[in-house]
Amino acid sequence: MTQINMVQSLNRSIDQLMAEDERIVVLGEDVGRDGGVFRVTDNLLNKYGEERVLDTPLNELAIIGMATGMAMYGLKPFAEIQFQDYIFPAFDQIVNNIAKVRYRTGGRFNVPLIIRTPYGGGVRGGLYHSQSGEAYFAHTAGLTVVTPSNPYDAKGLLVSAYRMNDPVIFLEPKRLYRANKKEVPDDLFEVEIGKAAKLKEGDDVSIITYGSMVPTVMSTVEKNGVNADVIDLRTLLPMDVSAILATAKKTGRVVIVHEAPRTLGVGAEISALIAERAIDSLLAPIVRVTGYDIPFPYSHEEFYLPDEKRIMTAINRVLKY
Amino acid sequence: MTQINMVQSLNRSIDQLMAEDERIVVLGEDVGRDGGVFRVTDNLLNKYGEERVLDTPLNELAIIGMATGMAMYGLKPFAEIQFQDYIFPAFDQIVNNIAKVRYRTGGRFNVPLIIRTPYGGGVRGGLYHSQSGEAYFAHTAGLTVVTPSNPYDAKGLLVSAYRMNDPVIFLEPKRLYRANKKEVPDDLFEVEIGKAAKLKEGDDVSIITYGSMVPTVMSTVEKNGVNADVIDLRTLLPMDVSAILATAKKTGRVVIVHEAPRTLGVGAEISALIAERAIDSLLAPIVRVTGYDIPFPYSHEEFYLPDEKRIMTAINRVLKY
Amino acid sequence: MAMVGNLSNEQAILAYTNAVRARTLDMKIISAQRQGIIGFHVPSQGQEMIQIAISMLADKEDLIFGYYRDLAMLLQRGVPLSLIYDQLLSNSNDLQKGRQMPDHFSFKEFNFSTVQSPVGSHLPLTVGAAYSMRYTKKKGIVITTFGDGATSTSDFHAALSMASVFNLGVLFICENNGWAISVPTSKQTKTDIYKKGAAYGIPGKRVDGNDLIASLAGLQEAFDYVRSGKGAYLVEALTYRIGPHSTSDDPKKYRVDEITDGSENDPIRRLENLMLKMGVVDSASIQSIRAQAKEEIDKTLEERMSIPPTEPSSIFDDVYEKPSWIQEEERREINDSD
Amino acid sequence: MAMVGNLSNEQAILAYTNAVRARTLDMKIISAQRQGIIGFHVPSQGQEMIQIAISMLADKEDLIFGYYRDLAMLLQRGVPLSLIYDQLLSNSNDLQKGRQMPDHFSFKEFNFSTVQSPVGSHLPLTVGAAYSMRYTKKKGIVITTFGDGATSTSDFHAALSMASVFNLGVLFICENNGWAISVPTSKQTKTDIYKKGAAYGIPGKRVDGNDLIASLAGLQEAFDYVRSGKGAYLVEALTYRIGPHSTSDDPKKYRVDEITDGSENDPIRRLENLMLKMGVVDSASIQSIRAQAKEEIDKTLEERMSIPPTEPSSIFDDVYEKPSWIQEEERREINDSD
Ligand SMILES: Cc1ncc(C[n+]2csc(CCOP(=O)(O)OP(=O)(O)O)c2C)c(N)n1
Ligand SMILES: Cc1ncc(C[n+]2csc(CCOP(=O)(O)OP(=O)(O)O)c2C)c(N)n1
Ligand SMILES: [Mg+2]
Ligand SMILES: [Mg+2]
Repeated sequence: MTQINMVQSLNRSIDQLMAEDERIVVLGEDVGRDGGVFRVTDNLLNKYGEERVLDTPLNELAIIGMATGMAMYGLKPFAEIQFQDYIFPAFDQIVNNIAKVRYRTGGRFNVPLIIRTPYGGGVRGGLYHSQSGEAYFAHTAGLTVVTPSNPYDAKGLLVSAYRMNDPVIFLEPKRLYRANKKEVPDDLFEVEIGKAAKLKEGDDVSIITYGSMVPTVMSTVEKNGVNADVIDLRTLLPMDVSAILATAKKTGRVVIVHEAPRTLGVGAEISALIAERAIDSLLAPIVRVTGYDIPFPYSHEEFYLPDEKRIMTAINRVLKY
Repeated sequence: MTQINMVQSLNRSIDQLMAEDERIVVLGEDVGRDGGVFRVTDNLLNKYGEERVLDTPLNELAIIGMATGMAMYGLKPFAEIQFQDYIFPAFDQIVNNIAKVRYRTGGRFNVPLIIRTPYGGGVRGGLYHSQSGEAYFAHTAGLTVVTPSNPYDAKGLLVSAYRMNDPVIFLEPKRLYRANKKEVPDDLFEVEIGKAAKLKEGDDVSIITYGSMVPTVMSTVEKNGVNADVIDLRTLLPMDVSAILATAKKTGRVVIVHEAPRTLGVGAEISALIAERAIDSLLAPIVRVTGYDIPFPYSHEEFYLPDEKRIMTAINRVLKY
Repeated sequence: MAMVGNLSNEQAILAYTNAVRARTLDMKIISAQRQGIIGFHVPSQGQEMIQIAISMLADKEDLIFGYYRDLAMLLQRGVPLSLIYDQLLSNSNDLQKGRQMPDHFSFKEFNFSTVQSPVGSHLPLTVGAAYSMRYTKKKGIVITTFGDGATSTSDFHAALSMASVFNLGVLFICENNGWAISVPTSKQTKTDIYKKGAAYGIPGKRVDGNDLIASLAGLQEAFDYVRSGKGAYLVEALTYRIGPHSTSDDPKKYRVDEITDGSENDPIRRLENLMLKMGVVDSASIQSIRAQAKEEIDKTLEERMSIPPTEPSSIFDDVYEKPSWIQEEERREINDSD
Repeated sequence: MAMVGNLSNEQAILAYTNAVRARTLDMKIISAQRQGIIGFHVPSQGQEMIQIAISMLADKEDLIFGYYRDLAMLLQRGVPLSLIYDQLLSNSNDLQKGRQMPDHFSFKEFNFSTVQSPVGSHLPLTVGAAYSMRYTKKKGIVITTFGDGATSTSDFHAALSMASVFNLGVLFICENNGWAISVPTSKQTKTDIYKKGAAYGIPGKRVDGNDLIASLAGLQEAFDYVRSGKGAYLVEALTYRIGPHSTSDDPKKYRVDEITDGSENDPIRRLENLMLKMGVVDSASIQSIRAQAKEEIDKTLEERMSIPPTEPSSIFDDVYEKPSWIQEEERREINDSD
């Protein structure tokens, strides 16, 4: 058990799984010699060789399409898309093949594939290195979408994703890659997919969040002494509806925080689930604190990203309601 | 003024606009000689020639990317994607270029482009000829997303889309292409983008819907004598929030109906807007009647599509609440 | 005795028989479609010879990623007519549980992968499958078919690019039938399709896909190349789509037919004439092959039509290995409404 | 008097001067990046000669779709250094209002379109622009640059396919600098890049992009071809990325540098040596060109640094021509919190 950051945790987890399971191959742009532009696949090429760690040509459709074929025929590919902003050339493969192969073949084929990709802002990356596109995937039945908020969950979710026989979109909040360290057991362990984490118990307000916003939410409630129930969703499809409804019913006041744009962001579904199933418990409007409905700007990203002030304003609004 | 169906209405509108404005070019697969597989571009090749009506190779990325370049440099392309299910190969161009060119160039370039595409089920088309992907677009700032529910709105929305200087995703509910006829003025007229239509005034319940589900909703409330406020959104991005809130506040009971899958479908945003801004008016849960969270099945599509029975069940649920 | 080259009389007769079966089946499906028994169809008429040649040369362990127009290939590969009908009828015996439109087959046991509608989107999968076969040291190569239109897709580019860079044994076979719905090949591309491999260092070859003998000879070279481990190969088989693009299409809008069913240049007729000339068959045996095909095809449809459809609530299966709470809840909605 | 071929001494000196300016600017940006003055940079070092050659041959009305590494091209085209800095600093004078990362330029007045990050995604736009120019009978051709990595993208395939089928005047120029971040060209493709046009019937040619004279000569043929209306052309310019991929990259992880700044095979040094040999310049004028470049580049940065940033609330502009209620409401949130 050591204190490691998320990059280290992911790197070690992949390493450990590869050592155990020969079916695992890693592929993507710069994942080999370079060890990935964020170093998540560092040293794997040296250890496992070119047959298992593939530096690919620059074509995301090709990476994902090839990985799909591998997965259908006995391998367990871990495909990396260098930035989530660059996954869209492969969107047809994701929506029309990966998400539908099991279904369309009546379960005779399946696609046990993990697509890892860093997402979100906070690195001054502008329009094309900062997007949070989770809603595009979470709207797509057939996919499973997860995002860890810390080095521990990163390992546990990756191990769970690895054990699934269906495709998993594994979204890594790049801003948190090296933001903090945590104790992560050396052994393989699972964090259950579909299950949210309760990060803090409280009675006055529920804050539902995930991924990159988790540390910001936690520091906001801690600094301001908010008596909040804080939920880290961890899985975005399927969402943990029980955890969402339980906290909404408990406090009656819900604030949702995410970095993606508001309109049809994941928060819309959280809100709709509550409005559909726990309406009588609500004591205040369900408020969303999110990225804005604009392309991610290069200048002023600190205004774009939800911060403690915006979160606190929303909390106060529902508390005073 | 004549009674025409939606295909005729669209075909005549494009014809009229092309006659007026030389900048308009039509491009897509089979839009020329064949007149489009649904005949929306019938006869335009004969009338306007190969320079203005382009049968393209089979590559949606190429169609949309080329149309984007045309639009940035003085033309007004009307691109057709044969089925909305096949738009995903162009998704990167749509999300990363079309939606962001104006923004990233500080307004010095813009993309006055219309992407027309038939969507939705009810034609026994299975997984790949039935999808309702509107949420993928409506989550993307920079795009405008519209869908007509009748021949009149089809013309008015197309004319408005034509007059915009920004890209419009024009979703045509293929099930309604020839489902009914309506009087459509011969002259050009606009249906305002961003403005919903009130199809029926009522006090007991609000039904918010759009596109392919509008006739089903109307027949349901008419047959069952429901005293409903019925809203046809017409524009999905930006949604008419005033109309949504006004009806929610008026009746306190809201049912949302669409054909796309529930999770993060457009209904989630409608529900979230109400839960955020009109919570105190609500007398019942906000209920969504939608397609299921599964790929669109070939067999049993009649179970997949929301029908009068499912809509009535939801209406009764909120009325009795 | 060999009819031509290595082709024995028996092989020729079998090929001819399967071509006739495919043509007869195709006609039958079209009429069943008109009667509302089958929902839709993409006719394979005219493309039988190249498809049969592929199946003749492919080994059992070779993995085929076909496309939606490969009916004759499936019959020659030995897929039972009954299973084909089950898919077309999407009855409860359909291996895919009625999930896909007609002609979107998947026959795992025959190493025939899975057909989808988005044109070309199977192509990148073929290189992954080839990678997997090499990695796991499985015998066999990967063979894939697609139309002329598909060569314009991004998937085609992606697949050839990866096959080349990773030196994968994929045999790409374009069934160039002259049309992508209403778009003639001349508007699809300005170059010969078999030359498109040049962009990736992949050799190519054109064959007369309407002639069984020429198809076999041309394909043999390509199979040998790929089997030898040298990498991918691109074959362009010139053929012709005799019918409409699909049962929803009206080709009169955009073309004059160049080959029609039973005409002198119909590929089946060509083989028939050759076999008659070579004395491999006489007109009595031709008659009997045709009659047998017709009987089998009529009878089997009759038989399969009695198989009931799938249960409506089965539409919630196979989205995931284990349905999530969402599918379970939605399934209950259907069940409750019964 | 001409230095070589048609190249006058003045032209050679101007080209050299701009190459030196570009190199000096590049160094300056890197050090400004280290000091936190500029956020990020993609160095253009090593690729100056081919870029300058392109600008020398391009007319004003020719439309250029460059990519993120084309600094020298812009200087040679006459874009003021101040405007370049404004973009790099994303200050309130930036034509793009600070919306993009450094090096993602757009200079409409110089017919330089708009650079985006997704590799290759500008390529399909070039064919649309060319279509528009032909349709509206505008003078000029379209020229586009991109890296070796970009030739693997689907956008490259789409663009060449459309350019060929619609016979559009696009000059595709690949600046093959040997690397796509850490991936060498040998792993990107198994064929020569200039041969990739073969798949579309587009002619291709390779030039030594590190040599101004060779670049000009090779490009001239390509420009002539496209200008004559014959269609598209693909040039592969062999060059070398002297620096890291970007200021976030560490090339030691994956390569040994083959060309370094100022070494004998540095393209600028090569031109310098040639000019010295031909007596076009002497070492004093070289010194003065370098000194002037340094002064201009230092001074201009100093000057532009005093320009204030954009207003935060401007991030809501230009999503649409007219903001929707959503952007207006969100803008109020920022304004209220001030
Ligand atoms: C990505 C995609 N775009 C459009 C379509 C609609 N479509 C179905 S078949 C077809 C033509 C295919 O032509 P080709 O590849 O030559 O095959 P063929 O049908 O001629 O055998 C088109 C455009 C589709 N299925 N997929
Ligand atoms: C679609 C896409 N995928 C991945 C990236 C990340 N990326 C940025 S530059 C680059 C390499 C580009 O190489 P090349 O085209 O040779 O141009 P060079 O940088 O060498 O000039 C990569 C992979 C991207 N920007 N866009
Ligand atoms: Mg074809
Ligand atoms: Mg490069």
